[in-house]
Amino acid sequence: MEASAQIYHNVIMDRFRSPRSAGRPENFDAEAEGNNPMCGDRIHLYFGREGARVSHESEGCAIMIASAELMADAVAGKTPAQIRDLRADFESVVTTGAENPALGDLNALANISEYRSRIRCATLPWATLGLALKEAE
Amino acid sequence: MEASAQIYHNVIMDRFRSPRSAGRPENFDAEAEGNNPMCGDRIHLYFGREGARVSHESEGCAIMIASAELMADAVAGKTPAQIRDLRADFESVVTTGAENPALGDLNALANISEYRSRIRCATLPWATLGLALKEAE
Amino acid sequence: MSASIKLQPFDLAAIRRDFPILESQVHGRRLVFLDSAASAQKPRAVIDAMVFAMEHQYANVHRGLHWMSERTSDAYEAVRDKVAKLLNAASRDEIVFTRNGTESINLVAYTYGRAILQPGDAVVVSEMEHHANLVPWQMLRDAHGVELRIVKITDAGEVDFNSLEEQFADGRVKLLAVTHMSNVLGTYTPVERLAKFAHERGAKILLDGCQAIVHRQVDVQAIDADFYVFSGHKLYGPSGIGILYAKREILESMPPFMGGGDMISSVSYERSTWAKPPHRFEAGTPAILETIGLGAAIDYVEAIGFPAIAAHERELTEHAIAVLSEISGLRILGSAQDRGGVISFTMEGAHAHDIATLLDRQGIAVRAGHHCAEPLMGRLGVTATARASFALYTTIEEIDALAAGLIRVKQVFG
Amino acid sequence: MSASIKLQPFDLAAIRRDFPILESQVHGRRLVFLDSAASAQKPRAVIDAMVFAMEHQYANVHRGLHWMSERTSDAYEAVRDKVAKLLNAASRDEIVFTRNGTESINLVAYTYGRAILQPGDAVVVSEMEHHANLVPWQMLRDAHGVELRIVKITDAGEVDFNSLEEQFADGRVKLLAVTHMSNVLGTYTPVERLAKFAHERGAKILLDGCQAIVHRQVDVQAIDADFYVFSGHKLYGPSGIGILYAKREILESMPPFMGGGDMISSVSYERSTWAKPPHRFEAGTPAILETIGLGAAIDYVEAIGFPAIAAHERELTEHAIAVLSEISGLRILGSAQDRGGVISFTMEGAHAHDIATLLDRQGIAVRAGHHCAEPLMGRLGVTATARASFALYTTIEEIDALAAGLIRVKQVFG
Ligand SMILES: Cc1ncc(COP(=O)(O)O)c(C=O)c1O
Ligand SMILES: Cc1ncc(COP(=O)(O)O)c(C=O)c1O
Repeated sequence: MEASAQIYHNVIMDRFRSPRSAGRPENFDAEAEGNNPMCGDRIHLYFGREGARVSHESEGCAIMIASAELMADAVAGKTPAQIRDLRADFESVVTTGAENPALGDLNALANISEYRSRIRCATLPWATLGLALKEAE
Repeated sequence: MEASAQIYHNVIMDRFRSPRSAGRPENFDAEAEGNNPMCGDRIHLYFGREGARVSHESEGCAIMIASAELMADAVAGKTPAQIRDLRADFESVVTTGAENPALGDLNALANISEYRSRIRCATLPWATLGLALKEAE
Repeated sequence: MSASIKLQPFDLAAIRRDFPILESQVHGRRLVFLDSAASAQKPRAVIDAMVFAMEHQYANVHRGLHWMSERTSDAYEAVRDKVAKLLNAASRDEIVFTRNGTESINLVAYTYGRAILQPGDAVVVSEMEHHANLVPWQMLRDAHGVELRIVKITDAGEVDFNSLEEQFADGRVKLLAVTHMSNVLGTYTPVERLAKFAHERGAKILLDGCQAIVHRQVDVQAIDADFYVFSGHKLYGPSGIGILYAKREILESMPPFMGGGDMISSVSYERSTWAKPPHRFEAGTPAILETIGLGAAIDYVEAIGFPAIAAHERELTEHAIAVLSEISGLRILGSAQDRGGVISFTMEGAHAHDIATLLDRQGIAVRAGHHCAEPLMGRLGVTATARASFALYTTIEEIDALAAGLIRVKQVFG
Repeated sequence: MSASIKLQPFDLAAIRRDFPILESQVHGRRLVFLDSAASAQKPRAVIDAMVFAMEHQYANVHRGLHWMSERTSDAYEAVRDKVAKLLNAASRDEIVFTRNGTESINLVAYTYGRAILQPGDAVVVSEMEHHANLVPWQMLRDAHGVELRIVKITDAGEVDFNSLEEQFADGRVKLLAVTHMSNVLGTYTPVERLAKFAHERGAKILLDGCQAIVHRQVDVQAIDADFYVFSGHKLYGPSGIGILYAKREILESMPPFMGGGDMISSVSYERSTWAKPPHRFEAGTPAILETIGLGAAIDYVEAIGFPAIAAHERELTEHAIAVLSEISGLRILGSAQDRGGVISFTMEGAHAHDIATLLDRQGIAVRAGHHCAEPLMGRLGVTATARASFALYTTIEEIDALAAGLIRVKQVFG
């Protein structure tokens, strides 16, 4: 299983098994719903403006849930403009497979680039965050 | 051109060039119209009960016109039942290519069997005669 | 190519050699292809027939008087006879060539649906239909005011005849459109009984045979099917060719679907008249090469024989159910009495997509998702399943490889 | 297969070697294939691409997560990019895969025609349309109350702009559907001018490019075409695959044509939502192998280059007109200023069918009949014509063989 380890990286399995940002927070400024009709992945995302706190209620595959988790870590404390840049950088990592040293743990998802149809699993939380950011404006 | 001679037999070219049964007769008992929409072949056929006389006004290819001519010869003096049998025998000659000694000159059209899409040219006059016979009943 | 078909003994090793792609490596492992229900691989005979046409005998059909066109038309039309024989249709004129099973059903919905069915009539489909046998009827409902009703399935995944009685109770049902084999649960439906049921109540029956045709002998006259549809690409033929069978008098009552060359009798600006069936429904240049390829596929399958294919696949299916049932946390969906080699399952803690990706790393191809049957997913209380499906070239070893692969998935997700 | 295309010099002998079928004998003579306008022969590159897919890389597209499906989807979707580039479309999402040009036009008539055009609106077609661009509009007229108008052609076989003005005079015309090249007369229509004409009067324009795409570079943005359709099989690709190009905002406004898998966003019994274009219009398993074959055909044609192809075909056409004009009693139909390598003719005393059969005995394949353009036959005052058509592999010697063959026909029918 060495090959699969490249995709189901420890970081991913760890965050999938023990999510830290899951659940509905008491306070939030915006929320958004995302889903992938092709597979039934579903995420409900909550955004708190102060400190850019993200939490999520997710139902779906390990890639999607881990991606939501890693996203929550990565955007914490960032401005909306920075988050948008991060999203673009992340999407380039998962579509090209080329890691970006500036992205830290998000690079754990780089190898999903081999699976064109799974890239949407990794980007769904980011697309949903995009919606929430618009709502929060 | 030996090969083509098998299809554009002298008998056929002769009857195409100098039709003997063409034109509208003064008296007739039934008439019918046939056409092949795929190529525009068109025949108007007149049938006189007495002596089973057939004449035709035709516009179309050599095969169709020669077939109308040879048919007029072949059915002359026959009963409707005999004509129907003749038609079946003729259709079997032009679809199988096997000559039938009983059919005389009609065998000149046997080689059209090689050209599935031209068989309809040879059988159109016979199908039209079938309509006229029904009308004459 | 071969006029007379000689039955071969079922020699699995030889059969596998007929399919070049089965030699492939994926991620450094021998390919284990368990996704034939989505589309089957192609035997050498199909590839050769298409190559032969392209190299030696090709021109447009029907419209030409020259040798290449006549010979290509012969080869093309010969396949209509083969399909008629495969289905035991009463006449070759009951066979319409389409692109795929989906188009076949849409053709019926657009022509029979709009010209013969009347607003207020009802169409019944089952809870286990592929979208191809649901969405065209929804579109008909929305455009034409025909009611769409859903017959329930039991927890085993079989048609619920009590529910069927209810749906038919008011006498407004004019068409029962139902699958002959579910692409999710593997269920075969009791088609003779369904046809009788529909006919006794004044309704016609359309059978979606996309899955069933691959695995068992189908006799449309014995079933008394009014419509039967399937796709060539699942029957080891090329993509781009599908079949609509319909009884002659029904086809004759139907207006054309698409307009263009070859489907007309004559054309003037004011008015065009239509060719007789089946040509009425075949506008434009057809899928000539694909039809010829389908002919070769039918010859291939018939040479092996459905009894042998069915016996082999039964063995595979029983073995698969046995070994998969031993994996704890794995749940097989559906348990119909009469079922074929399509097995959908879920695994505790692992999403279907993750299962498919982890199996793929081991060279094992399975499908994951809703399998174009979203409403059925809802009925089963899942959002997606993984699905392994078997073909005549599948081996017991491949099923064991699947089981071993799933145990590794459990280790990652355990 | 090749990402970057390198232009080759136009080496006719080498090109002919690329087409295996051109080696064939018919009735003991070397095949002279002058029926490419009906369907073109296939180069080795197309055959190889299809065989490669069937032997090494095949599975259903879009729906799979496994290697074979991902790679097949990549190969399939790459062809959308190739077609977009071929047509210079603004976006790959403007390219819809269909079975053939006929289906492309029917798709527009069923969706745009029924959802956007309103009863009382008018559609204009020309007197020289193929049935594929006439019958769908007649069916729309009869089903939906849209008026169908016919724009005249001149005796030379060109669109008559006076007649066009008249047809548009009352401002009710919403769509001009016209051929880009006549399959009978060889006429190219002035598409930029026609598009400007239509747009200035508030109408859209649909171009039937089935013939034109084979012979010259098409730029849908430069033309400002709203819809452009063609068939793969005439462009040296396989049968079973056609193209509909439409501007993005138009495609987005159109409801789906057929329902089924792959064209939906989500499905429930009450209501389904549609995928975005182009997938909205591609229901069910597409013609995967044929699309891949079309991609190879496009690469092949682009490697030779349209300037070289057009120059070669111009030479052929000029030569053909010169030598055929010398045969007494032979009449060439149409004399448009801008014309391509499709030549229809009649001969005094010999019916087109007899001409075709006699030429066939000499190994020469031409077409005879109404060429799916019955109303045009009426306009020309004939019931049928013989037609010779040229491709990039046609030689001057083949045209001389045709002329010699026709002289023999005259001897038989003289
Ligand atoms: C001008 C024109 N339009 C449409 C068509 C129809 O093409 P197809 O039969 O491939 O749909 C043809 C070819 O027959 C044609 O020449
Ligand atoms: C039961 C069933 N019906 C219909 C279809 C649609 O077949 P196609 O995509 O070939 O039109 C499929 C296959 O996907 C199927 O499994």
